[in-house]
Amino acid sequence: MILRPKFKAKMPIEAECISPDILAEKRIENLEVYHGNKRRKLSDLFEILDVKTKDVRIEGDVGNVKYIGAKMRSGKIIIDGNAGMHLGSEMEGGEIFVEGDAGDWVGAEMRGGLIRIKGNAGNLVGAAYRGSKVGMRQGMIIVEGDAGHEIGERMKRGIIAILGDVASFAGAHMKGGTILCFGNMGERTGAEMDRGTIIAFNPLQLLPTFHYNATYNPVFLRFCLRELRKYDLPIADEHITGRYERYNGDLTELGKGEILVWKG
Amino acid sequence: MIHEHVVCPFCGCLCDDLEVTVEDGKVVNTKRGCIIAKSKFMNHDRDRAKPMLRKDDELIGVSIEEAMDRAAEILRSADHPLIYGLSSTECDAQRAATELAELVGGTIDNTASVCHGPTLVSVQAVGVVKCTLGEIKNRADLVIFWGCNPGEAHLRHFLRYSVLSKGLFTQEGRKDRTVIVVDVRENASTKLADIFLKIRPNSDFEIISALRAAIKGHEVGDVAGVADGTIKEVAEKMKSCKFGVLFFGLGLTMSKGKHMNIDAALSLVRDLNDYTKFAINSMRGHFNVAGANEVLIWQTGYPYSVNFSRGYPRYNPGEFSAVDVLSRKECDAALIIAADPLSSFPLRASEHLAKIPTIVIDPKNSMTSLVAEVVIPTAMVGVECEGTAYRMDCIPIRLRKVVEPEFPSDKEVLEEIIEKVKAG
Amino acid sequence: MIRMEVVLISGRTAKQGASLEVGKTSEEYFENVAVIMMNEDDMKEIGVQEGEPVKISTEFGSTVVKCKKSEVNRGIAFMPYGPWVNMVIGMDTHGTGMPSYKGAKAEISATDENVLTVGEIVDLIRRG
Amino acid sequence: MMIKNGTVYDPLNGIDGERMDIFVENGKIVEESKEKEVIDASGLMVMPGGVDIHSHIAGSKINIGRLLRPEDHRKDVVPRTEITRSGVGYTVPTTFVTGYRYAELGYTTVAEAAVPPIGARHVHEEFADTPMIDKMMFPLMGNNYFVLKYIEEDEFEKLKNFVAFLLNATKGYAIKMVNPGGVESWKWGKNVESLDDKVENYDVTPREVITNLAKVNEELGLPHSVHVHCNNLGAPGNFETTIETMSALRERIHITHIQFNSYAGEDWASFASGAPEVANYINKNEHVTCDVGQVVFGDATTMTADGPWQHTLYKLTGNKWVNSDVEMETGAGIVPYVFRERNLVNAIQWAIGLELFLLIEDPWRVYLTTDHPNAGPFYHYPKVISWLMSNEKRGELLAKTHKGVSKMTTLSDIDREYSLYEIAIITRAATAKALGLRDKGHLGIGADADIAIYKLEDDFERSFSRAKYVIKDGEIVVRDGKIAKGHLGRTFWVDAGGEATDEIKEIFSEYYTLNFENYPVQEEYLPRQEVISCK
Amino acid sequence: MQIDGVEIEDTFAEAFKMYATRVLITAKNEKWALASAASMTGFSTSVIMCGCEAGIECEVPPEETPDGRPGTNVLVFAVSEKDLETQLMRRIGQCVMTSPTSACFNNLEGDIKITIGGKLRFFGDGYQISKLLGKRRLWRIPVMEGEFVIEEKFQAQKAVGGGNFLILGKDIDHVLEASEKAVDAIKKVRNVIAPFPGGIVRSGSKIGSRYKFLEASTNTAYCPTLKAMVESELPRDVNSVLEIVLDGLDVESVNEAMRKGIEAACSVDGIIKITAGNYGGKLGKYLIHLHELFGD
Repeated sequence: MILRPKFKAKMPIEAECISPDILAEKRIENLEVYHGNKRRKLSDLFEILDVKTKDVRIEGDVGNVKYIGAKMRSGKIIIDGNAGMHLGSEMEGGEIFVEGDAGDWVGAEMRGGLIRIKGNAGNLVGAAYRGSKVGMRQGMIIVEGDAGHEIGERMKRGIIAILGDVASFAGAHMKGGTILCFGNMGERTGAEMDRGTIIAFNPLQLLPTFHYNATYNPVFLRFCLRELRKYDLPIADEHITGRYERYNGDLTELGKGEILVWKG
Repeated sequence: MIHEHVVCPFCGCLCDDLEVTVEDGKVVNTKRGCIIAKSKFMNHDRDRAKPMLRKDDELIGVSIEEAMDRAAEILRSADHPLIYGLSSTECDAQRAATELAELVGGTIDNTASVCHGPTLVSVQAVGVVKCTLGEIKNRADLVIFWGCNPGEAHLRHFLRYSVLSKGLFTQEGRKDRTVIVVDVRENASTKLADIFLKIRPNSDFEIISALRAAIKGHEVGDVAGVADGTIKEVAEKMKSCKFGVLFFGLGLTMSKGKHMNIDAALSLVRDLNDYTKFAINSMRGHFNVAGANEVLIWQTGYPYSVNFSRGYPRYNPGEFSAVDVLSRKECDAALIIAADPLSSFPLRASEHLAKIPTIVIDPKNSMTSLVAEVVIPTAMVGVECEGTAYRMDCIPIRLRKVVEPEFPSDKEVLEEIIEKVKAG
Repeated sequence: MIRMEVVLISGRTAKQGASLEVGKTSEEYFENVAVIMMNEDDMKEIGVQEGEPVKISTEFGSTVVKCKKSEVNRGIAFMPYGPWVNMVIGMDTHGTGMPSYKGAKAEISATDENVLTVGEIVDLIRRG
Repeated sequence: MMIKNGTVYDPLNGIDGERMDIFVENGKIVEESKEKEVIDASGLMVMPGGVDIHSHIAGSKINIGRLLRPEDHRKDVVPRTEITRSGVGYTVPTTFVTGYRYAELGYTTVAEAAVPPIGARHVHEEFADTPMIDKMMFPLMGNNYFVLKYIEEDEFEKLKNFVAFLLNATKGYAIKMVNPGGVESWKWGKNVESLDDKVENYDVTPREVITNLAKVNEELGLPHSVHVHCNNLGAPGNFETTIETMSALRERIHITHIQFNSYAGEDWASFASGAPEVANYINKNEHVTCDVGQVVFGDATTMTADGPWQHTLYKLTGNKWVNSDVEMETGAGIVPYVFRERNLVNAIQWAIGLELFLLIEDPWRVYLTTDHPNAGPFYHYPKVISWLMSNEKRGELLAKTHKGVSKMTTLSDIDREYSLYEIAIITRAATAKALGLRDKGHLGIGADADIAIYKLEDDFERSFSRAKYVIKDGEIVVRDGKIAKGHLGRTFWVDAGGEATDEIKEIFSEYYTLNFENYPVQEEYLPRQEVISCK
Repeated sequence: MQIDGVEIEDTFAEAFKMYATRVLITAKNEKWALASAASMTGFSTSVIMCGCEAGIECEVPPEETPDGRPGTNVLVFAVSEKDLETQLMRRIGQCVMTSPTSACFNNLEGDIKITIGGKLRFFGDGYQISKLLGKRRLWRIPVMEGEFVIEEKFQAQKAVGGGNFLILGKDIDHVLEASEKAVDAIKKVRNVIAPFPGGIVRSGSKIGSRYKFLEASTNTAYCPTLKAMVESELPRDVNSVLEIVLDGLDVESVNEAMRKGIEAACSVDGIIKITAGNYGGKLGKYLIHLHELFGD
């Protein structure tokens, strides 16, 4: 299915109905979206073409469209332009590909599936919504550009890989899972983490409440990185065979989280 | 005529012992209040707003009825209106504003967004161990001020509540207490401190984290320019006091880390309760910003940044917060009440207010009213009309009225607009 | 001209609080809010005297206010909350709703430019 | 209005399922009405409106609970309609939703059971935004400075005067005690562990607080008894404290959410039911009434003035924790909690509640509550009703719970089933009676026309979940389980005299941070009030 | 029938249902992968006394292992899921976790899941770390050398144990040579191990004994030194017999290994006959007819 945006205004649009499961099951023309406080039909805002293909392609910029692919369970969404907030939030399965940038809360409280952003992502990628105990629970998020603050906040399982830089507080309150950053990591990485793994391929500023343990070649990481190569990430042989400094923290909390810093 | 036990409607201290002398309907003197209180009462009639509408790019005087009609029309036809402000008005007006936001399917936000919003977000994450100000007056033997400056911002706080006050178990007042001030600069509050911990700007999170680790017995060394020994000393004082309190302000909420700074501070105090009794209280700025949060919470479940575009309340700071809604140019109309975003928001965020029809409801002229489409003057809350306000520790107090208003109250104006929106 | 990097802090002052109750367009407000407090040595370094205008620039914009001596450490400058400091504050809240009012990196230098009045700032806003 | 041909359950008037007509005029039940409006209640059950004797619905503590739980609110959103305001539900509903949901269940009167006096104004503010139901609130007194001081100084008359003053100043309805003495000790991080421990810094024991306030209660002639949340709540083995508390006095006493105080065992590993012992005492002693605080599995938000217990619960769960101490008066704690069927302790707690309902023989002295939102939200009452009315329903759930329940409780041995008449007792008639609300909880002439009409279906839970009609003050406010009309109920409070003595004023100016003159709740906060005078 | 002039008796090997898993041990280099595997498969010739039957299936090149290091596949067979679990716990715990640089992965897709890493993790004394990658959960257990990585669950399947054939020849030298050749051939077959020392067993057994306390005793019918004392199955010119016992993940693999093994054995001079051990077909689930192996 192809969706072509017809709207111009910056007014937020909410369209969690843009999800392959829903589009396959329901009558498309009647699907509801919100444009500001006005209830509209999907067809009011999008030209809908090629209805029979199950994959959904959005041709155009939907940077103000929120909740695309939220709670989706299967299928594929491809967005040619930018995507708005809450992309793939709470998604359980399937795949989302974005050619441009994505807003905040990409894959928030995600439970499975794959999100891949070619451009940059906003803040709180894979995070928990305010007040929630647990963020991302499973699945994978890949951001080829940069990502904002608090990515992977309270994540429990799953993988977030950022090819560019990330801002501050990556992995804050993390409870498990793995964050990899191929660019530079911002300040206060891993703040208040209980458990989980943050892998930095470049040197970073660590909080005083992280303590150095050892330098070694972690076997699990070899496994992990070899698996991730399947996703076309820039993993060099040296990343697999190289040595990493292991820091544990955050000592303010449980302190069983780890930051592994690649040393070559 | 002398009005006693008057409540000051300026800051979150809500001092309720003012004496205000009114002669011929004018305030001629105040007693016991701070200089800001005095200024507020004495100048209440200066620079007052008049009902105005923008026509041909000029604000021109109209009747208040006309202004309210236009306001209702703007809100009714908007697809995504923003209602913002509310911290300098009373709770009934805040209730009406919430109802209005619900009615027009808009976003409602209060000034907590740019003061203690991060605190509220952190409370939602870790909880909070707090107490009313009287507990501090009666019990606290260790008082810490972190990133707040009551000496300039809450002028009678030391006297009435936190430092000089004498109470049940603090009969000696100041002598019974150790005072620690943590700040990036010397200021009016640091002079009062037994220990002034001067820290580098933006290092709060690291230092709080270090204290937390030290309290749990971990070694952290020197942190952000603060010596290991100092951290251990402060940590030890915290653990060994009988009743400690940490007051914090915008020095934590606005500097790098924002809600995570608070998260760390709340956690620090929570952890201290494994060893002694310790509380943490936020220094709220505007006199009823706490009430704005309380009202919105009981009506919607959320303290600020609430959106009604789907007919039910949703919450998300960063998404439905006023600065973000304006920065992203997502609203097509705005109602500003009891706040002045033009003087408090980043300039670039304010610009959108000048582009869309903006309604300002305020007793005084403000910067925002200068770019408004509609200006509706109201009675000054706590001076010209009564109402409830919540002190910084969330104790509700009834504001008093000392002079007669020329214009209706915020509540009355909002209720009138609600009726007009419904009728339309 | 010497430009100096500082960490810019904004905050409430009693005078700012008292004068805003007089009115945002009042002389008191202008006098008390369109100011920056600096360390004396820093003022010397950029070559300004008490009361002279300085220009403050950040990645988000620039503003001109009068400079005042203060006890702050070198490398730190303080401005009261208000429209002048808002001209140099970024609007990105990083998903929190709260802009970074405190702790921004700024450059300060002497200037011959005038301090804008509230009215001029409003015009600036209205022009976008 | 005439409610025609309904099957009426009105225990206070001894009516058990009789088919009859009820007439309503001017908000009251009358002998006969000339009004033309007729509700055909054929085949429907007609009961007085429900009266909840213990719930947490308004005020500072519940509002912090709301603040604390945005993650909950998201799961249960309530859009606005032409008649109703929007809000959120789940464990800590907003004020409007609280009113609507109570009304939809057929409840028309609810008591907010724990209010810090200095926060009374806040409660009344929220009451004004809690539609549909009549309300009342119980100010907390068990740790109040004046109470401790006057007991310590043996100044009974001053104590009595102060209590009366406080009811008046707060517009309160009854004397509430929560962990008497323990909350004051908690202000130094401590607690009391028995009735005879000394309160930190006071020469007073919890026993003295309870007995003195009970005596005050009777001497003032307050409509309700003292309303007591016992010491040692939540702790294994606490049933002994509970029995000791009840036997400490002969005056009327209401033990609230007694389930949380009926635990046997030495520690969590040996946790077991103490319900039979507690029920046995109550069966033999008429001066005691109780409500259960029945556990309903699922999400809850625990909130109580019992600060030390909430700290324990935080340490047990690791969940987020709020503590809020209130000057001179009390404290509060909040911790989110999940009751899980498979958790042995939780399952035993669930069973203990039901044991108490089933082992206490006199339904007039055991009332339905979940201590909302502590043991579960109030709108699960129909679930509890279904467990009480059907042994089979209980059995179904028992089978899903942890296997240890049968060993540690007697639940599986009990086959008693409640009748509709008994349900009407424990949900309205007896609670109204215990609260001393003469015009509530029955359908006799002169009673308030608060009426709930249900359609009895096979499934008791469904029958009581959505009332077919609810009549409040003589008007139909719920139709087919949905709000049909907005309504602002009354606030009941008790005028027991009492005056602010110079001593009280002086202490205020010394130790409170609020001026005495700004302390009492002003008339403006009670847009619809009903004052009950004592003596 | 005959192969290379050796008579293949028209009989069948009787094999049993077993449970098996494949464990991949990786290490810094082949040497340590093998050392760990050798240790893990030690003393595992027969379920009767050893609890399981285990052997090295093959070496695995680094490109094919999950962590990119050299590896060794080990197959472990036991008569019940429970026994398999017990043996894996003991052997991985004592022989893999203890071995320098080793890691231990499941390398079988089966419908039975046995928690091993999920239990061994407690050795980490609270410092163990779990990692979920896709559907695989690994445990990282801190050890003195670094970290021991082990998969949470190992998968197992029903398998075949006790495939066998007997090589009858004129003397021990020839029989041993034939047996070694057979074992070499069998090693090339996947999914199969020969659990006895060097893959060969000399002490075949029969059910029962004259001693009441023994359930099995030496296979007298095939002992050349008793040819005249018992009802012997051995022709006159046979002076030595060795047996190859096979366990395989499936019967096809066992058949393949039997075939390859017998062919290799028959290529040696001095081999007189190939036969197989059975209990009259009453006990085992699988009957592997020797002639059928060769297309008859």
